[in-house]
Amino acid sequence: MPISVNDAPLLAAQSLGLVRGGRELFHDLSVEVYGGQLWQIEGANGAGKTSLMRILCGLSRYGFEGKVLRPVTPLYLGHQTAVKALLSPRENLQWHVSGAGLYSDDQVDDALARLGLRGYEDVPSHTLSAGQHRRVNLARLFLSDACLWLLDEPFTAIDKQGVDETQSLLASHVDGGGAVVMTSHQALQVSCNVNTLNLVQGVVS
Amino acid sequence: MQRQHPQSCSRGCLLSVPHTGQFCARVLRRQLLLAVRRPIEIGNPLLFFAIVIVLFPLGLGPSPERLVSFAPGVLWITALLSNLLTSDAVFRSDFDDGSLEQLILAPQPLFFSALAYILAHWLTTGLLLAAVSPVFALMLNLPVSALGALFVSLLLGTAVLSLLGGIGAALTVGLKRGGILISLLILPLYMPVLIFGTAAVQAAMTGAPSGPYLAILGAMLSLAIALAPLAIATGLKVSIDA
Amino acid sequence: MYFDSLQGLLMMNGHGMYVWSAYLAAIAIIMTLLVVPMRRRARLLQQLAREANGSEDKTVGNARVEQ
Amino acid sequence: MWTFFHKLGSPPWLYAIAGTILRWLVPITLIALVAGMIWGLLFTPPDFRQGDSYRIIYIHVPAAVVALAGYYVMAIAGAISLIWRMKMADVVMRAAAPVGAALTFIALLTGAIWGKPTWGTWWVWDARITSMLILLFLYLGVVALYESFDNKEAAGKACAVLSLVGMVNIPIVYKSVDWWYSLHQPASIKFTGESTIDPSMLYPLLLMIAAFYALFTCCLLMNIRAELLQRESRTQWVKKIASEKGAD
Repeated sequence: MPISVNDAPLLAAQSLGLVRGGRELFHDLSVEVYGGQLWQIEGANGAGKTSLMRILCGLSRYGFEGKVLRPVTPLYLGHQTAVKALLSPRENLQWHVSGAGLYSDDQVDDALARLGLRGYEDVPSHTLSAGQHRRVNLARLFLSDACLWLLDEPFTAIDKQGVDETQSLLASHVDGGGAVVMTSHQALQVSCNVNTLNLVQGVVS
Repeated sequence: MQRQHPQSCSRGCLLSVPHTGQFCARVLRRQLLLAVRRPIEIGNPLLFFAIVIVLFPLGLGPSPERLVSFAPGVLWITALLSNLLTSDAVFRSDFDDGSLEQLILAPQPLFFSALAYILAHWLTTGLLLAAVSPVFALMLNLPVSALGALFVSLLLGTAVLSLLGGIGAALTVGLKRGGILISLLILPLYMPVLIFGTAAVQAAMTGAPSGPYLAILGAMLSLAIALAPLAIATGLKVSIDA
Repeated sequence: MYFDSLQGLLMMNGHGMYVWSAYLAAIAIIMTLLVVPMRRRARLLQQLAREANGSEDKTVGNARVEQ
Repeated sequence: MWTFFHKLGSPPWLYAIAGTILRWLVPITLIALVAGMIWGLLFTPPDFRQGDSYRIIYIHVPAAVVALAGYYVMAIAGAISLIWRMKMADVVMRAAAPVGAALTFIALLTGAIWGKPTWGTWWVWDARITSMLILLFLYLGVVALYESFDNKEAAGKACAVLSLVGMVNIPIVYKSVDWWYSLHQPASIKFTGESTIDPSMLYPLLLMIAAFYALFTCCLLMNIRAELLQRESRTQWVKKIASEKGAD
């Protein structure tokens, strides 16, 4: 499906600059994310990947130069899993505070099953491991119909099968016209082409 | 069953975004369920209220006449302190596991989400406090005629206290040791509520009409409902950004 | 002048101790209010000046690395 | 006017303009303070009821008035830094807090000392003194909140929110404390009710109030300059000023 370039960008960052503790992490960094693109932000630890993600999604509102235009509400997966220990995975997903739509039970079952959590839908989450919590958080990707996904190292503590399942989902989301901006230390095996944004030189390739 | 993927996103996204009222009801239900699933956290403020009430006769002496002259102030100050103790935890657990970030990024306005959080906090603390207070009022020898005024004044007052405590909670949620700080920030704002709350009970004790004082408490409540969520929303965005 | 002598001024028929203690306390606080930021600014400037001079002779050696 | 407002946002310009204002404002403030005190202490008749102890009014009332005004200055600076995201307004708020707290403390101290000869007790729960005490707690709350944040940028924003909430609450606190005082206290001599103050006592009071406003401005501008140097210590214009200062 040809990517319609004339659409407005789903996310536009104009000349972003951030100084952290006297060190300049990046400056004059501009990027425009259109539907059908997958962006990977690369950089060593401490290069400011997470700070950039927080600026792009709107959590950081002060302390940086430049502007971010966000016409659509992104789906943001951060380092923390946002899974309440007292609620079951199903309740966590159906009553999620990110304001997403109402998911039916079988949608939730299907999403959790694809991440290897079949049978754990209704147990209290405090009985699940940290890795399983991350997978419950990742299940939001399978349920959400948001166009723009901002993922901050989604694959940490996820096993091989989960990573492959998610990578194929990312590819189909991008082919379907959605956009993904993510940071990850692992190389991505995705069928669509990957635009990379390397923070060390602040260069867009 | 391969879920049907949205073919093209350009025609607008998040098609099934629940409107604000639906979302706030869902947040309220979630918060109440979280509170009910750990009932001891509902019990704590009530136990604190009971224990501190018992301290006063030990300190002031058991004679009923002395106690009755202090009863309104004692009841109200204890309710105020127990409300203050619980207001620190309103956003703390959501901040720790990352739900607060998701709430701030939700398309629905944060003003009403914060209001839903505070309503849930009030239902699990203020309302129960008001319901339980007549028992302790009788222990302090408060005349039965003043129990009604006490209940209504606590009902309105604890709602205002929850809203103001929410502001303190939002500003200190990012700090590791925010507990003590919250009392320094918010107690000066609690004082007008304390003044008119005790005045209502004292008036009822002496047989005077407590209506005007309850009206002022109601006015404070409406002002707090209108303005406090603004400060709470801004405070949360600032604390998340720190 | 409402006091006939220095002694009268100090005593202020009985209230002198309170009036003078209040004035002296207020003057002390006002002085600290004025002096503290002055000294803080002076200390900062001195420190920055030392840094400026200090870094100047240091960079002569590795000026190339700096650019 | 708008360019002025915009220029106010640039640190070096604010630093320079504060310097020039201070150069002539500090001497005027000192002269006014000294003149006011001498005038109030020596050249005004004693009060027929309270005798000479009323002379403390020339410190107590100005400090109270300017302390309250200082809170509003802080809150408005906070609002500007929140709404228009001006970093300089954040600096102004940060500079105003300690000065306001100190002035409130002066008002409380002199009020307590004044209470001793007139009422025989060191602390009197008068309406205005109690409201002044609550104002001091509001100030200390802002200072405490600022100190407990590591990231100073967020600290400024949080303090702006708190000072705005405080500003909305000050009239409510003052009215409810006045009402509370009148409920429990039969209308004995109103501590702060000397409205019928004859001119010979009024003029030094007005001079002292003006002197205290000037004092507040001086301390504010000095704190702003110090805060600017600290925050912008890595910028070029600060290095230039430092090297100039180092040279002479």
